[in-house]
Amino acid sequence: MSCLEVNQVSKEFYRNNGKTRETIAAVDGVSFELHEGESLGIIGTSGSGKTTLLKLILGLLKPDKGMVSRSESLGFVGQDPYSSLCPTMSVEKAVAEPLIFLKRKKRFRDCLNDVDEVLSFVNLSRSVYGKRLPQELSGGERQRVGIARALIIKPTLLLLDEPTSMLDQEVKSEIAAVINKISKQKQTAFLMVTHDVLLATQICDRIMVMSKGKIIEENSAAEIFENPQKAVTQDLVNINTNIRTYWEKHFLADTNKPISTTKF
Amino acid sequence: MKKRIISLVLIMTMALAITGCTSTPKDGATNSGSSIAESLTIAIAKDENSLTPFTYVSSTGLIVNRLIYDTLLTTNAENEVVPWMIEDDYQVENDFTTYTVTLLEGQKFHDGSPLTAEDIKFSFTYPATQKVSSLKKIANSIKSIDVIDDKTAVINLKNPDINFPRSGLAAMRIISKKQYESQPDASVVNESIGSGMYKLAEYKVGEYYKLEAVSDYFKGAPNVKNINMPIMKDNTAIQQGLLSGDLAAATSSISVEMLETYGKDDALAVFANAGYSPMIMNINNGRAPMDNPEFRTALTYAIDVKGIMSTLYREYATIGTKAVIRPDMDYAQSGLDYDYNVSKANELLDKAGFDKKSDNGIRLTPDGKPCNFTMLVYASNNDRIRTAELITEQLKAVGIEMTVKAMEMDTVDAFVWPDFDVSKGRDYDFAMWGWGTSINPDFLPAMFSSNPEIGTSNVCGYVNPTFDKLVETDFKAVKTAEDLNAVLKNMQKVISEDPGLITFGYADSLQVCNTEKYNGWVSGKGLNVINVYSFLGAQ
Amino acid sequence: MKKRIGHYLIILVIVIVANFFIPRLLPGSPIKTLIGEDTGQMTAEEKMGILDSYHLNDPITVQFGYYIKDLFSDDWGLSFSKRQPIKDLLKSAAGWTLLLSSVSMFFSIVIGCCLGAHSARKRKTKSDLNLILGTTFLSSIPPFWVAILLLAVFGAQLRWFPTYGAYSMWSDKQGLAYVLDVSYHLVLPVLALVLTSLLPYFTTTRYSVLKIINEDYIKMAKIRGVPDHTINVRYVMHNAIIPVFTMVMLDVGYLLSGSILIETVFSYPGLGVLMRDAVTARDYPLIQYTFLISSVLTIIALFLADLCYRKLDPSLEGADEK
Amino acid sequence: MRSKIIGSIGVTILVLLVLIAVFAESLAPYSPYEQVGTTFARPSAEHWLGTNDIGQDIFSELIYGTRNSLAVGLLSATIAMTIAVLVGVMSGWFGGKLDRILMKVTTVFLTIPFLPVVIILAAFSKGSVWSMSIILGVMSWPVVARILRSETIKIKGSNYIHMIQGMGASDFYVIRYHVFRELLPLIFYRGIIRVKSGILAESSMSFLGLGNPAAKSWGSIIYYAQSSNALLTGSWIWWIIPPGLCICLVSMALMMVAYSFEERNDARMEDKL
Repeated sequence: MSCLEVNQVSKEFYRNNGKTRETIAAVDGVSFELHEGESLGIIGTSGSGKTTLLKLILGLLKPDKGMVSRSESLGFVGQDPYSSLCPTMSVEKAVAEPLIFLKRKKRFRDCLNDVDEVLSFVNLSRSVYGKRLPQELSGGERQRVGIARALIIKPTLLLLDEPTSMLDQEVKSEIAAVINKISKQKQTAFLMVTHDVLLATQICDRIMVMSKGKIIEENSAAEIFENPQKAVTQDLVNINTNIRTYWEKHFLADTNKPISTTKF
Repeated sequence: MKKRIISLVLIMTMALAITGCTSTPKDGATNSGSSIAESLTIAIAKDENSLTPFTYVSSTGLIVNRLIYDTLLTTNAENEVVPWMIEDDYQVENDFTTYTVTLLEGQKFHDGSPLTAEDIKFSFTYPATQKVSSLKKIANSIKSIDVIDDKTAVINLKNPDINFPRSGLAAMRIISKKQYESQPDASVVNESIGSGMYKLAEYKVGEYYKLEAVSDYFKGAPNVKNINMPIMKDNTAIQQGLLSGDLAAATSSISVEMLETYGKDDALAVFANAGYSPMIMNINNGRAPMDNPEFRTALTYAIDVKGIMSTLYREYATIGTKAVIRPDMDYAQSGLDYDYNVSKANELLDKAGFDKKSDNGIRLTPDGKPCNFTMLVYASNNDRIRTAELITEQLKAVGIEMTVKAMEMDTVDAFVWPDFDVSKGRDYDFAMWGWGTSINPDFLPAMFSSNPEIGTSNVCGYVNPTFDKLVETDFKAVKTAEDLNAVLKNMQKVISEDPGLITFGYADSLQVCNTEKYNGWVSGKGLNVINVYSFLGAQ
Repeated sequence: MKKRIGHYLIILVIVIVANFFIPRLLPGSPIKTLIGEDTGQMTAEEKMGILDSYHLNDPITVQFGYYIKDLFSDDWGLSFSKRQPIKDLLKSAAGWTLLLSSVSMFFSIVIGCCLGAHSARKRKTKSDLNLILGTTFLSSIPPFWVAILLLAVFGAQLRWFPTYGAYSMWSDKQGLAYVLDVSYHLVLPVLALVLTSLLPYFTTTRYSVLKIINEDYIKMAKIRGVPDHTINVRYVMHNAIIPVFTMVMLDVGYLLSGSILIETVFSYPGLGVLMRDAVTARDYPLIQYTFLISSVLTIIALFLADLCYRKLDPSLEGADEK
Repeated sequence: MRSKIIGSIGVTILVLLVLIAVFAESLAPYSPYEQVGTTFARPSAEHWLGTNDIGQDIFSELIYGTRNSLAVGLLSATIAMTIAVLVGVMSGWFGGKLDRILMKVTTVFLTIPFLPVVIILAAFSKGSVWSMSIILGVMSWPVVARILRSETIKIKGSNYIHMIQGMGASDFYVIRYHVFRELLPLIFYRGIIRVKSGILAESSMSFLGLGNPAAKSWGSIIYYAQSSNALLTGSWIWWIIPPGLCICLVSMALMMVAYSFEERNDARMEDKL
């Protein structure tokens, strides 16, 4: 069963360039489908239109052409852990919030069991972190709270927008481990938008490469990494080769390495 | 018939009985200061435009205008009409239709040109062509003016007017023919050229006036050389200025509670000038139940006129009577004082069919409506609002409910006197009101005649056939001063039996002057301290 | 940009039309002003004749035509009540009011913002609470009473400052002496205005500074060792000023009419008093143009604010997305 | 702890004033409308604050005045803030056509001159305290609406709002639980300023000859004291200071509540830092 269908979606923006007004096609006729349990990575340089595509999928933007149909139950993790949480809301409330606004639970205190569950899934304990405010957390902790929030509704589709791009290497690996864990344990479809080819190839079955609003290449993760067809893809892969060695040494060897709670 | 005017003037002046003028609450310090002054600063409470007879706005402007423009006659401290620009023996002929005047020597305008009988003729006819001002009315009453020579003119009226010396000769400011004759619209002329003892040297809109003495004035040079008049709209600021000595005087008056404060300062003297502006409670006679004379009569007993006046003004007021006009005028009917008597009021109301009461103690009209009314009052006039408050309390005692509604001035006017035309009706129950002056003998007909041509001030919608008949027959037939007095007294009797409104009385105007800076101040009945006598040199 | 200009042009048109109708909706008519004291004794025909000569009996559409014609001609006509060219009246009155208002606004903003920022930084200390309650106290006193008190104490009693006017009348001061004289006359009115209008600037600054010093980038800057002074000025004040800036721009509208009370007390020859007199006299043309001036000024201020906003705070751009 | 004390002082003052307003009849020694003494009497055992220019008991006026003053202040502020929040938040949140229309209305209101509009509205109203409050409320919302709009736009643009919107939070939910909550301190401060301005505006209107000084309120007491030259006669001590203090008391009490509210709202985070 498909939980996300993107059909010939386009979105244009205007940009004032001095006196002339030019039109930029941020997303240009993109189509793809995502089935339950599948994981898909979209990679591309910045400005390739991947964030716009994500916004279109989330419904934050209306497409000029085409349509998006997606499953109702959708979790979302943003790229910036510093701004993705309401600054005046405690961790446990922030995590429980989706249950409330999706009207699955009426009151906060009915959500506590679910909150416990997802927090421990991301290796945080409610007794320690529950009452804290986002300011009191490290970047990695915040991102884990963000993931917990996305997971609490038991989504059939999880969208990840560059989940590690703003974190430093060590924390990055912690988050990657959590994501890996989700992909292994849950029956959730994945859509991860990133410019980090390495991360994408590690987590996703399938990868699409985006450039100037179009999908220019689509293949299995291994194929993309080993045998990139387009120049853009090649560049993206090359940028990441240096990191590859490091990655293999520290992370791929042991995916179950305990996640440290070092403060940022 | 030829008659010396002086005696008539004395009869006509409505102010003989009491020598109440300059009843200075504080004497003694008046002679300490100097009798001449180089310059005085006197606050003017309003911006009165360029102060020509066609541009000033209110009575405040008139005060200063009178220093700049002369009139043939004028009123003195006793509020008597006396000659000013003309010789004493001016003549009245033909049943008050012909007035002959002769100018005194040495008069000229501020631009240096001599003042002649031609200017008199022009002054009395030109306003008829103008849009603005009370002067139009005077000019309209004139049939013709014959210039006999340079100094002498004969004024012929369309109708006999026994009051013309006061309402016409003492009111018409003499303007320069040269200045105005080619001007179709006098209101755009901003240069004031009069023949008065002061000339307007400078005027800055919204800021100040500067008056300069005319050194060769025909009655002698004024004692004060320069008068600087800042425009000050805030009363407290004026009072502060007087206390601190910044100001020597002001066109505006003070209220009674300040007497003590000013009394402490030896340099300051307070003058109390009898006032001629009545405070009135208008009753809409056309609206039920106020159309019932018994109801209105009951109101005259239910309201404590004397108490309210002494609360507001202490002894510095003349209490009103059912006769409406000032009791010290020689044609005032005596014995018509208000009688505050709540039980009498209740009795009258019960008898008139207002005997049932609603649950909360408010009387019901004979047709069963509760007696609750609205009283309109200017939001800017404290005395009247306070009076309305006190009336409300007093009426409560007789089971009548009153709601005071204070509104901006013109808004109230629009309800009480739409378009200033009584024939256009009125939309109010009660309203606190006042009139500029009560001094003309046609004051009563104007207020109470139901004929809109005559009763131009009948804002109460008063209708009384007896009164109307008096106006149409007896009043029109008046030939002598004695006749006039008799008719006016009859009128007062009629309106006291069928009251159309309630007259609270006439507040004095209390004015503060700095006697250290200048001690020549002269005050009088209906006379602001800023007047020609205050600045005129010894004669 | 074009859209913005269009937006303000539409508002300008609405305001021009509204300014014609508002005075005519006022109860009463200018007839008392036009005729003078003895309105009641004029016959109906005489009154009609006078109203005719000012086009006041014409159909409202025709009157509107005259208004528009006058508006776009160089001559705004004569005031009904002051008998002076409206242009001259407005020129001098608006000048004084602009001076008074802008000087007092400047001090209100500077003092209000500084106190607000100080209060926010000293959060939870005694001086914070004292400042809050102090400014609240000051602004709770009726403005006319503050003015009168200042006038009585520093004007009449101590005689340190003049009690009326905008400059020494009847004196011919020139150059520096004149400037000093005008400033001398400004002290009390400005003080009265500043004292009573501190609170909004104070609370707004305090609120936004509080919000900002809790933002991460400020903390980051602290950790990075950026000196306190730089943080305060470069980061905090720079960002906290945006809401204050909005307020200032919105207040410009009141700049011309907001000081009526103070102008009245200090006999300051400004626009506020002129406006009030015009309304009282039902002086239609003067009402129209005084309000037009203040409305147009507000519109200009808002437009400028809009422009500056985009520079100050690019995040607002989102509001305009097509 | 300290903030709690300050907050409770504020609440106590407000409750006390409301009680005084409600039970004015039984608290006041005299009817404030009745002439109960000589005019301009100094304070005495019978008249704690003396009498006014027509012999009414000032202390009783003060107690009855609480009613109208609180009513004008609270009502006008409530009206103004309700309109401002509705317009500001809707305009800022929904943007587009709605925003353009609402902002035009706001700007027009902002530029329309206050004075004549008040006169026009007053002429068509009953001149009561209620109509005064409505007029003041209706005339004073635009500034606040514009401020709230720009704050709303800022909040709308923040990332976490996007995140929960993406996860399916409805507009109503986000406005109710996030936008509104973040705006609350600002609304609170603005509201306090409006309450105070409402009470003061009433007295200033009288000063300009537009209000209804016949209604007993703190503002009208000050107005009459002022017009009876209380400053020069020395009676300002018992005639102007008490109502003045009452006005200050209301705004200061509200400020105290706001202060402790703000403190408690994020006290925890302060403790941790």
